[in-house]
Amino acid sequence: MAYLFHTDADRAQMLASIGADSVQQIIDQQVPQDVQLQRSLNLGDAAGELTLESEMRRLAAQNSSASSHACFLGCGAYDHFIPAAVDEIASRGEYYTSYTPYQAEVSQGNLQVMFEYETLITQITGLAVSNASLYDGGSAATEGVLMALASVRNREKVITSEAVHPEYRDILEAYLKNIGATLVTVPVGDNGDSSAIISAIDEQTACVLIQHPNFLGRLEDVTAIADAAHSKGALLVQSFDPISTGLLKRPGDLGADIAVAEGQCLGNPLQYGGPYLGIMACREDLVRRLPGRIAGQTTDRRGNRCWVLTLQTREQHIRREKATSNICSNQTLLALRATVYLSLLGPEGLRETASHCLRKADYAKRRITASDRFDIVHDGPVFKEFVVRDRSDDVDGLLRHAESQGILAGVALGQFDPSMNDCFLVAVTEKRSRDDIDRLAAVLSDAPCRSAVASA
Amino acid sequence: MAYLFHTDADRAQMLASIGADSVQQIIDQQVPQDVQLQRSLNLGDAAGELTLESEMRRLAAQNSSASSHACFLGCGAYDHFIPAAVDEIASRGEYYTSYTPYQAEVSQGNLQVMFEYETLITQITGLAVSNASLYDGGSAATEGVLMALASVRNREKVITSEAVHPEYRDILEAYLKNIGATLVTVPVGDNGDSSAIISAIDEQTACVLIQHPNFLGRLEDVTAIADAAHSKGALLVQSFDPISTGLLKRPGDLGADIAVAEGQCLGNPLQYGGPYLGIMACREDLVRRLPGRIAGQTTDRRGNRCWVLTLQTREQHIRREKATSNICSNQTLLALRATVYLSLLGPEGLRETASHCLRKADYAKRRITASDRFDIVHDGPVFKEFVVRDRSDDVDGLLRHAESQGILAGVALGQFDPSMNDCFLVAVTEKRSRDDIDRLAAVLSDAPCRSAVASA
Amino acid sequence: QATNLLFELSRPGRRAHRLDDLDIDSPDVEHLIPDEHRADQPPPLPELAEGDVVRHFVGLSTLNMSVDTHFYPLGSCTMKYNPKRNERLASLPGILDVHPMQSEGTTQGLLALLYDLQNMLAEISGLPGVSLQPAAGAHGELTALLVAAAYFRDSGEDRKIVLTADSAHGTNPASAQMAGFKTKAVKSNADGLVDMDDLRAKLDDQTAVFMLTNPNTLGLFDSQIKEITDLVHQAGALIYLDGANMNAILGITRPGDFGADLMHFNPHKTFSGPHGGGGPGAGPICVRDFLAPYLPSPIVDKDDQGTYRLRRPDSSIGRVRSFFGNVGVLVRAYLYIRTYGGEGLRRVSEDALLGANYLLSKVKHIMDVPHGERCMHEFVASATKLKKQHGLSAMDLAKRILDYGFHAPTVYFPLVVDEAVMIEPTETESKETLDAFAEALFRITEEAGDLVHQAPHTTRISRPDDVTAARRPVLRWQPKSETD
Amino acid sequence: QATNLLFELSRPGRRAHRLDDLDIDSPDVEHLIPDEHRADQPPPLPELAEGDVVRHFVGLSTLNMSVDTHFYPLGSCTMKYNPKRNERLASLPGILDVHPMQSEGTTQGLLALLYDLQNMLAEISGLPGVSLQPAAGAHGELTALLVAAAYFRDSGEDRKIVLTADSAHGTNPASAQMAGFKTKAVKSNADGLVDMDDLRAKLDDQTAVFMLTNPNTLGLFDSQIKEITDLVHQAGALIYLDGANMNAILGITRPGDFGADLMHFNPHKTFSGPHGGGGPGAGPICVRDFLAPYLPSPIVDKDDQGTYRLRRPDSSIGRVRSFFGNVGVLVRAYLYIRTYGGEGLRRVSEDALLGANYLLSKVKHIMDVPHGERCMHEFVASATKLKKQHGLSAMDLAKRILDYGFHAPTVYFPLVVDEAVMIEPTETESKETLDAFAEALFRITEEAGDLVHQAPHTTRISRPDDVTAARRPVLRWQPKSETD
Repeated sequence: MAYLFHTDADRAQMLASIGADSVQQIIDQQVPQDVQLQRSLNLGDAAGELTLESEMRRLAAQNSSASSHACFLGCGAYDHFIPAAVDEIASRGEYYTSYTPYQAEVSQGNLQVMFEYETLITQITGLAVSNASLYDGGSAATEGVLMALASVRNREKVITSEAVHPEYRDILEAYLKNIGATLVTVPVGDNGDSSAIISAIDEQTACVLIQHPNFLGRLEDVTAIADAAHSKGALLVQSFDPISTGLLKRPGDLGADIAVAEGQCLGNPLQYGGPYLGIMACREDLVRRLPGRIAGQTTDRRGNRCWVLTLQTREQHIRREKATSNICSNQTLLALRATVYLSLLGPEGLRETASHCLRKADYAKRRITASDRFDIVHDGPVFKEFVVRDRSDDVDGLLRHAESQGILAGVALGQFDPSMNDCFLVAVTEKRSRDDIDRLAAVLSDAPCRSAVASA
Repeated sequence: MAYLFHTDADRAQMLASIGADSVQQIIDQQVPQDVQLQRSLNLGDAAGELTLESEMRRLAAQNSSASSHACFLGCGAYDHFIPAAVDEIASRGEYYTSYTPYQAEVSQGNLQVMFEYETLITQITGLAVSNASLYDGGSAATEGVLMALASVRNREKVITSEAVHPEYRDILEAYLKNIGATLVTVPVGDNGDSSAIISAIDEQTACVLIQHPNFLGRLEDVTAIADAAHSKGALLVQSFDPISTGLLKRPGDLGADIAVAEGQCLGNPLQYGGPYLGIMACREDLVRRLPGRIAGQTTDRRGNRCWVLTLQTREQHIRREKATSNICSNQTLLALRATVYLSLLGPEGLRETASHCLRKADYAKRRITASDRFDIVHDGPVFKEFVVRDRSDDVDGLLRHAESQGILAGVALGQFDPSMNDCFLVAVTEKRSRDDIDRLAAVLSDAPCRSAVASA
Repeated sequence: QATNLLFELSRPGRRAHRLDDLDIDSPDVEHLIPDEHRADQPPPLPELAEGDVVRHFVGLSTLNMSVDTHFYPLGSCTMKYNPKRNERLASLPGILDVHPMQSEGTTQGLLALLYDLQNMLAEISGLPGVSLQPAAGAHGELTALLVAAAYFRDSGEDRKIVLTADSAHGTNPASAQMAGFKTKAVKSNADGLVDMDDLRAKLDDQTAVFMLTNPNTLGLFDSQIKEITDLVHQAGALIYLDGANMNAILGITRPGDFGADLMHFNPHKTFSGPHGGGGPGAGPICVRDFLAPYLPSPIVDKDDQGTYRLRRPDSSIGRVRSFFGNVGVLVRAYLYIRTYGGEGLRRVSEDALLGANYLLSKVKHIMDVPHGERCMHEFVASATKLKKQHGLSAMDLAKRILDYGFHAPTVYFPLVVDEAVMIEPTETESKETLDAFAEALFRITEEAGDLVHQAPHTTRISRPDDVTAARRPVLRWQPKSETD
Repeated sequence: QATNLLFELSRPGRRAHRLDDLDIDSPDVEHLIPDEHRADQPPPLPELAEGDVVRHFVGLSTLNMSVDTHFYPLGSCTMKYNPKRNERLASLPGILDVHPMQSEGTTQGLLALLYDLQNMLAEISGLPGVSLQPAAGAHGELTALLVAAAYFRDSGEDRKIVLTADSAHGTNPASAQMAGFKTKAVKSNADGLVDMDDLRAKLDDQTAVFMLTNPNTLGLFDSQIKEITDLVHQAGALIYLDGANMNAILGITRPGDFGADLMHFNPHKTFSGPHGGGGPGAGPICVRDFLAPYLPSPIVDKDDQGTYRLRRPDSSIGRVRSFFGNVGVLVRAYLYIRTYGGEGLRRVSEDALLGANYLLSKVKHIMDVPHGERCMHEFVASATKLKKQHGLSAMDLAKRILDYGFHAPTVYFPLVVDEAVMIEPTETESKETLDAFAEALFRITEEAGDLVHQAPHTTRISRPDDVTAARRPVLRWQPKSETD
């Protein structure tokens, strides 16, 4: 059956060695009769590979995707190009069928990759230390806040902003609810400046969590916020876009103490939201509060340089309830992909990619607003994402229309904030061709209106 | 640029070590000025990976395929199921980026695979020896004939039948034309029996080339032909369908001296005709006439069992114009795929696959002939392929109609034989579902007729 | 093979990936990004050619043991064969390239699969409420505890204590802590099962949850299970089942049937999602109906028209992760369950038991197996006697077995067994492999001295200095000038 | 790692691939296949579980050196980096799953690509007639000679001699023989080039074709090329160019411009189609316009409406292979050429020359390089002196270099150099790698005795017994009972 090995002859020999008549007897000797399931699981019949493949192809064909449609969706997950070498390497069994490197001698491949990943993350964050990865950008943001709370003693206030990804804030709220921390969420001012956040910071503040570029695509004044936080003894946790570091100053350069990010954009597929890659880096002095696995360099008994899991005294399998975090896995396979991706891009490739995103986003803005129906909500610089207002206030109809024309045009913002019901968020990566963008603009401007365009 | 390594600094250092001012100088020192190309090749600009991928996706989308359509095409290339493990293994760089195992010590992987492949081929042919593969089924059939001509001295006549794949016969003709052999092609009798072939065999006959199951899907009387050939001192070369050996007697069991086949069906993709896998096996005493690479078992200096390329004195790099063949490559990667495929199927899987083909083909016959418009041309047993006659004599219109309905319904036989202008060949593999076959029958019976159905 | 770091291979000016020139009119970068935001130069990433990169990472991969290359009897980790068909099918563009913010109308195929998977997990667990969101087993534990906390908060009960078994995975107390609970450990008795007296002593009206692993980390199914769950329920607390060991009981018994109220699955273990060098996994949770309203958002529902919809449960704790969850891992779990079907899944567990008990029947002649003649899917041996008699520690055994071409078992866990050697063969290893492994263990017990103490000898490195690594951490490569 | 054969791992009753039950009504097999055709049982294939199969073949793969893992300076084989993008794009379903008997109307995308590739090869070669059909370089040679034979037959000329260089690949004379020609070898002169006197002596009105490799197998471009081709043409014969070494001259010089009438390409070498452990390759040929009518069928044409069509040339020799050709290999060649473009291809050859001459500049201080200070894309050193002075043969050198983590160069070819060591670094290796290789060669020349004579020492096996293998061939595994 499927992947099983034992033939009838094997079974007989094995039972004889065990001294049991049957596997059922082995079960009966351990599992009380009254809790044994007296029927088969109701999960249908076994399906052979050919059957399963036919079904899955049919099912997959029912979904639109960034392959079938031109994708302008963002919100923390982006359709960036993934070079073929990334897939080639990550599909090697020695990587994807191995486990956490408990035995360093037979895990130097994974351990060296983790060490290289950590180094690359310090290079794109401008911070001294990185862990070997966390679950995703959202939980990484929350772990960053928890780490700050643990580092700054006796303060319980956490400040964040509505310009941080709403889902990230949902996670933060769920985690903080039971541990006695106070979450203050500062509204986004119309002018988009940082004064509201800065004025919220006080002596009770353990940390500030911001996102730059922010959820709506805008650039924040990170340095001013960092200075304000530091002046009150608080830490700054910055969620950033790894691709943006090809052009923008890095979190560490801007004054962030802890940087977190969604690493999906670094060579990882969209796959409806996961598995993704949580990036986290911090200042050197915070290292013993850093959650998750960490690989470090050492030497072996023969004096050869090598790599091991280290600082494990922070971890749950030793510290149990005193651990810095309950996380005991890391996303090695996705971190591997990010490592290969960044190796292939190098500094110039990352700059080129960031620059294409930026300039294509700018082109898209101009093309979309060629139609009277659409405004760009915010002035000022963005990186690869921006908010469009539909003056006809029919975002849902607009996006459904675009879908039918082969375009995933944007994310409706009303689902996060009713005041933005007439807005949607458009992301433009280097993969979107001029033709894609022109078609997007044409499809949007040609879309039927539920109502006439509101007067300007 | 693309895959190049040398930086400007590298170039300068390398040129200094060489003692040249420039690469152009190195060229000028060797290639006469008057034959140097004085312009750039007119091949367009370099295309980056993203550009190339976009273009290729667009281009690939212009083709129908066995993925987009239900494929009932055969004629020596079949849409059999390929288990995922085959792709996984064959995509390992250690296999596909290595070369012919000239250094056995660092090629034991490929050499053992070749030896295992050869053994598997002897198992499915019932013959004692196999080479490590040839180009494809068609050239293998011709190499089989050449091998027979070389083995049976002083005879120049080769007999074959119109029921052998017409393209295979084209190859045979092209090869034989210059070397003084005579090719006799026996027509297919209406009753499909072997008497015409048998009566053509004489004392001048070096060998007979037949195909079983034959090009039109029918089963030949191989044993009778083998007996007739042997009684006149000639050899029998049989082209066979590897999948059919799950149910049918093997070439060696039927009396063939040399068996050849197209091995595409064993885990290799269709890819518009190639690369494919030429299978060849023979009786033990013919081994030194066998063309192509052969791996054999031996021991190393430490006494360990190992594998090497062997019997190389047959080969062109040693024998030059006295070699048994000019072939110096083999299709290792495709032979690997066949090896993995047969390992996954095992005897029961091969029988099951053959049985599904057979029974689904039978079902398809019955479904198609439920319409008055269609006859099955031949009585008698077939394996997975059969000839349908369109009594409305509009095969081309019929097949184009089916294409437009998502079905590749069959191969028009008029292109090979004008007398079969109203016929097409339908192949049914285990991949075709009941729904596929029902749709095929429905689409064929619903197709518009160019003319009214001829009276029966 | 590769030992140089990427950074050491770097040469200024080498490049791999390039984009073609922009085909649009657009202002220069300088006009689009103000100076104060713009970096003077991109990050100092290594500069490599594509051939460098590929050879480097292919080379590194060969330094790993893995299920595809070696028997990997790492206890508690369920290192079973990772089906290649699942990799292929999870990579279909209509699965792999779906954006998480796509509308429901464009994702019906995927939502149907996820909906079916929710139902499958409910059937396997016997618990009807399912969330697929948690990203790992430990994340599932935390999520379930947040659910329990919300439930007690809603019920107006102030229960702040989580009990864990002393043999439990370390994640149990750590997760409890993160969810705002205090933890107390319940002892194991001499048989390796829950010490009922200690449980009774620690259970009171402060107790929110007893986190139980069953079969436990000793590979033992706790025969007192009904008594335990009844006792806990009588105290008004909930039972959490750590599902790490579900590979032992598929179709044999269901956590919901033996009294669990909440549990997580490890699809990367039980349902053969590949472990990926330490991740990604997933940690879907199943809960009783009265806890379902607290599950994180979103879950997949089916409406009257047969359309699949994402829904936020009424009293949801919110989210524990962005987007839906680790869909790639979940798709593989779905494919795995479909491949076996209901009866096949039971056979998986039966064969896991058969393999483990067979290996136990061989290993018990080589070293002590303190807890019983029978086990479920894994068992824990002890090297205590070997250490006393031959100086052969669990660590030595683990290191030396590598030289025989096997990955090591888990060692020094669970903590309740001295010199623990925890062996989980899984159902996808042949009798021949198990025989060869037992033979290797036996041979090692006849070896001595440096051969074992300095093992492994055949690997690229041997016995790295963990102490220095932790005392003077070197956590990134730096160019010479910076480190000088 | 794996040493057992598949057949030795087999256990009766194990299974991997299974089909689900048939969902159609159909008579039993016995009713569909008469007894005289039906086998009593299927072939005695090995019986294995999927996990067995995967671990076996993954394990075997690790016993190979390959471009992805090692520097592979195998002369004449052009072991350059195999781009991963080409593997991905050649596997798109609209390429990979196209059936060869599909109608032209359903294959326009693929035909467009193949049409463009024909034109690209014509541009690179300077020869306008192109057939993509031949399956390998040697197959291309044979095909071209069949074309030449047909041309002379049509012209009423009875020319039965093919001249080959004594430094030529062995395929040249073997192909000539298969095409029905007699061959004569033309000597090389002291410079390793064509001996013009010998050529003049052997050239006559019986000569059909002179098969020339240029640059030749010594890595030398024959500076007499115009003189040679003029001479041959004056004799009424044709020049065939063996294109194995095209990596040296892309965009620098074109065979058609220096006088070749027919040639083949090795796309698996020049255009980086992976070598696949010995195949598949492809061997497209290019010919002058007056030879184009004889090309094998089919070639791709474009009609007035811009539709691509398959066409049989008017005087076609017929076919040399079933279906179109090795399309998978050709697609990779197309992608490679597109990736570089015209100027980039010239840079490929320039860098190949740079790398080879750089390595030559280092190696000539270590061992003799008989033919000149300069080379094209490869060069041939000789171990003759090393053998005399230190007992170090070309074979020893090749075996010992494996221990240093490099694949060996080609040895004992071409035959015109004693103890030949033929080194082709290709353009996709870094200066660091070339330096390390030269350093290793140097160190080996300072080694002695068994260290070199019994090398390699680090590989699983060492110095297999080729003689016994050939004398008492064991060419398949057989069950014990059969071999007893």
